[in-house]
Amino acid sequence: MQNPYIPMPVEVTKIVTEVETNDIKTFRLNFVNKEDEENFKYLPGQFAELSILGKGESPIGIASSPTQPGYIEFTVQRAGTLVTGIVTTALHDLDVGARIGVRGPLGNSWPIEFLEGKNVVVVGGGFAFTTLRSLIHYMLHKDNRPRFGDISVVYGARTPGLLCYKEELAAWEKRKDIKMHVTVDKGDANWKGREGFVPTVCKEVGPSPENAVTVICGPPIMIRFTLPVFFELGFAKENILTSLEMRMKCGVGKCGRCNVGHKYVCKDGPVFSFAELDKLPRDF
Amino acid sequence: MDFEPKILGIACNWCTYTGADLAGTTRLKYPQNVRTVRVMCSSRINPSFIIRAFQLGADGVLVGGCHPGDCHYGTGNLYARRKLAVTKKILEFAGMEPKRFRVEWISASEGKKYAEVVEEFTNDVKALGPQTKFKIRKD
Amino acid sequence: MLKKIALEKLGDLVSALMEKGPLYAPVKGEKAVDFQEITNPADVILDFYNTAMSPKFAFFPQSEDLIRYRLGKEATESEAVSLDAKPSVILGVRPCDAKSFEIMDRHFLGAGIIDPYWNDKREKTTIIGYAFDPSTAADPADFYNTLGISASDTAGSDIFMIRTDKHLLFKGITEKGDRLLKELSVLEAGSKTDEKTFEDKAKKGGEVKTRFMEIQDKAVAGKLVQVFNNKEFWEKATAACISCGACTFVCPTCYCFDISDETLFRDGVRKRFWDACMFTDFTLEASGHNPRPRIFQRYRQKVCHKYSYHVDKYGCISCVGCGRCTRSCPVNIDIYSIIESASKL
Amino acid sequence: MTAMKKIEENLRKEAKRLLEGGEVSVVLAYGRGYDENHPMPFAARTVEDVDSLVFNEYCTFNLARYLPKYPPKTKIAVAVKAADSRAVVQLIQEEKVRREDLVILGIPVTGMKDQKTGEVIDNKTTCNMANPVLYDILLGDEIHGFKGGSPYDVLAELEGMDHDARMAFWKKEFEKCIRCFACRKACPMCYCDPCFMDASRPRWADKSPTPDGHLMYHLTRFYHLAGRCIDCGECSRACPVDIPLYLFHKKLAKECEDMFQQAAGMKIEDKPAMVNYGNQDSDEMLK
Repeated sequence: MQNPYIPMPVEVTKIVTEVETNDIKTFRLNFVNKEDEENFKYLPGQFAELSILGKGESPIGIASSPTQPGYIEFTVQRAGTLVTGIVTTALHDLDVGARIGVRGPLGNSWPIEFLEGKNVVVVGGGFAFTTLRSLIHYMLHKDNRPRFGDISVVYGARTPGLLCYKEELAAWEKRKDIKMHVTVDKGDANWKGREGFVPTVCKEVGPSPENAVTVICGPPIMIRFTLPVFFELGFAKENILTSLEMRMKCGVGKCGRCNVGHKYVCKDGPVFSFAELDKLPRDF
Repeated sequence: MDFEPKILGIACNWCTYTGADLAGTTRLKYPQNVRTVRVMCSSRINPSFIIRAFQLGADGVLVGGCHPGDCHYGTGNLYARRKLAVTKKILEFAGMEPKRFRVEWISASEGKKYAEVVEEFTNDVKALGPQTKFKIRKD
Repeated sequence: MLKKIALEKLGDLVSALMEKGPLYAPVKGEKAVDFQEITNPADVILDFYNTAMSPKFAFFPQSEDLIRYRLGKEATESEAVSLDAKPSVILGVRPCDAKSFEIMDRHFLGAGIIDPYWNDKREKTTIIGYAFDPSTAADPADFYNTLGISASDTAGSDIFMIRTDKHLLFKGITEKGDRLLKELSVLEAGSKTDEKTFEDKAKKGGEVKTRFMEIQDKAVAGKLVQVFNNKEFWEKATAACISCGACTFVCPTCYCFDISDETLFRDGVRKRFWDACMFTDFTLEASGHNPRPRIFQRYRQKVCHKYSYHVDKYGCISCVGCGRCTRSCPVNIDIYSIIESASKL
Repeated sequence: MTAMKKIEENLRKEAKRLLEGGEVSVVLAYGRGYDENHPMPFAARTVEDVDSLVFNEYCTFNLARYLPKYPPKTKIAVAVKAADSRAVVQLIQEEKVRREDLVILGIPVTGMKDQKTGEVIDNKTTCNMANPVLYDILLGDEIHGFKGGSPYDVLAELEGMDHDARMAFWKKEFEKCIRCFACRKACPMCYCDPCFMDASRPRWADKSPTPDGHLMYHLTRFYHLAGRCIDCGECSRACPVDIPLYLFHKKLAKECEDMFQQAAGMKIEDKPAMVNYGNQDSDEMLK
């Protein structure tokens, strides 16, 4: 029997600092054991527990896509209050070559089968873009692309320097099979792109609710203002999906802290549609 | 082999630490058992430091500060005196030998006093033997 | 299978059980009675109402090592702590507590993932249940009747023990229990009369009355969902709560835990240990956001978890009415009264 | 009519008057629990709530504990016994509550009983005072000539032990700790957010329940309450595993009184002893 609490060893092979404030980094991890890599079968939207012995574990969404074999990537923001943030700080102090542990994949994923054959509107804000990036990579892969309809992306950050995955965004801009709408709240001298808040941009872009699903991830304030836009556009609650954030420890539905109603976010989530969330107590 | 105690010294930057320096530069001989940590003022010492030191295996803790009235910051050591006095009572009532914890006021010019205090304290702690009451045991 | 032993020979039985492996039994402390690993057979007592702490620790210890590690300059060596529980026996578990193990099984062994630590100890442990004395009135805080448990309920026990004037009667309930009974040569075989006595006593246990209200799992679960947003109700019901963890730590069906790494110099252990939904930092996220910052929200979580979410997820209420939470609450909050008034809303 | 019944009656009368007149928005007192011997702290907000107020010898809770959580300028009436009134005074000294926000309903009473054991707690686990030190309205007759020995009498046994025996005593007691933090949560003086035990930088003590962590937690908590503990004994009554925390708190209260000539929570004008120093302080205290 596999012990769900024991992490698999991985090695950090690449670290990219994503933003100018230096507090968001992407870590590329390679499995030390080949069989672990084979067992680690995941879909976009799932997460894993990153483990540094001596510091603890932290649940982080997987930012890479299963279509990128050989490694997994995690984008981590350094958090920190007096009480929290030990693991993310320790992660940020790592160098390439360090050995850490990973436990997963955990949770459900973006419902790929549900998305198939539909137009997908991806809405992301700031650092919460990680599992959306995974999803975009997955859908854009040449084997998968035909399975989905139009893909459009609205991605916003406060400033140009706070946009994650800049190179990939640029590469996607050039492609014809994805419509990118990258926006910042306030641009700087070098910024030639769009300015404006995510809800406003969504309104301007005005995607049709016809056979379409919205996948939305971002800070609570963004979600609060973006939701009405999509309701107005005619999207049904079943067709608006999001990923919840909750404090987690075990990741396998045992430790009891991440439940919202009878659902454990770590096991039954983190991906929920707003129709499902409506049925749950307002406790998140 | 003789028991050589491990002693944590916490010394204020302005008086005791400088006093210890003076003891060194004037080549006074005193036992090497005290490992000193410098703090800016004796009132910066959190009593938990002392408990933690004992937990991590210190056999004694020696705190040094400026003489009352001579604090670099005016009144720091007057507060420290009350805090450390209470700390001492706590250690004693919890069952720690009171002789393992000592507070001394040593000014920057009292290198000799520093050497004497260290010698005396080391001998006291030596006589008490290894500290096991608070020490964390791994098993 | 029915076996018996004379009361004054309890010590012999205890010694025989101790030979089989670790034995946990009630021991009188300075004030309260609690389960402890027995080292001296004379320590075991059977004159007690119920223990202060629940016996869940036998399968779910307050603190449990998962991984041992040593931090090195270059690399960290680590080793998963192996699962090697010894076959053990818990003697004297009250019926409501025995029932709690079944409820906890649904969580730790259910929902697709088996918790290896719970499973290991659970498989190797034999539970000897012990009927409440029918001649003693139930404690005013108890309400196990409400959850459909009687003072001599055998559910959850492997062997069930009933005390008569001169004897202890043991009845095998499960295969595991029968096996142990067979192995214990200090026990005498029970006669037909003994069997009759056992049945009579067990029946008498059914007459012990605790606080009682009619509740149906599904109905109360649905009711609590309705009441969920009634902030006024929850605030009033939990106004006295000081958000300590006493109720959850003494509870036989509370299973929340935390995982943390603890290092001393270079050696450390990753542990899991009890946590309580009543603590402020229970749901505090790394970002500093806390979905349940208020006391009433946390208490509501506790009540709803036990009486509503657990019903939806595992099909039963996660409470056995042992009354421990009420007895140990520093401010006497009573979950029974809260459920009662919630049902009336 | 017994003194207790009279207090209960006065409590209801005053609570009703204060709420009706809008003088206060909440009355902190005692309400019914699941039976007679187990009353609960109760916050009456309306005139109808007043009927639920009770007072009997089991109303041991220190209601000052609830004061800091109300936003400033909330007008609160709070029922206090002697030790509780000292807690209120201490909280005022520490600027956690404002005197002008409070209507203090003083309860002169002796012979309160522990809910678990039924024992009278007067000088055993509390400060053994009969009359509140500060009040606006007294709910019963002032008690004169009450004697019950010094609150520090119970220390004699422990003080008589040698160091090793005392260490053994505390080790055994702390070992029982389950880290439910009822002591800290029940304490009117433990209002820190976050508590040093919850902070992770630095992590002062193991988060999991280890004996070393227990030692660190309790000793540091004793220190944090030195010169502030008003000896209500609430921590020990709250403890589900019956650790006699009051003994340590009493010892420190006694020592602080000796060293600093000031008992906690006696006068509003006092400055808390540990954030103060006195001209009479001498190095004797360090001996």
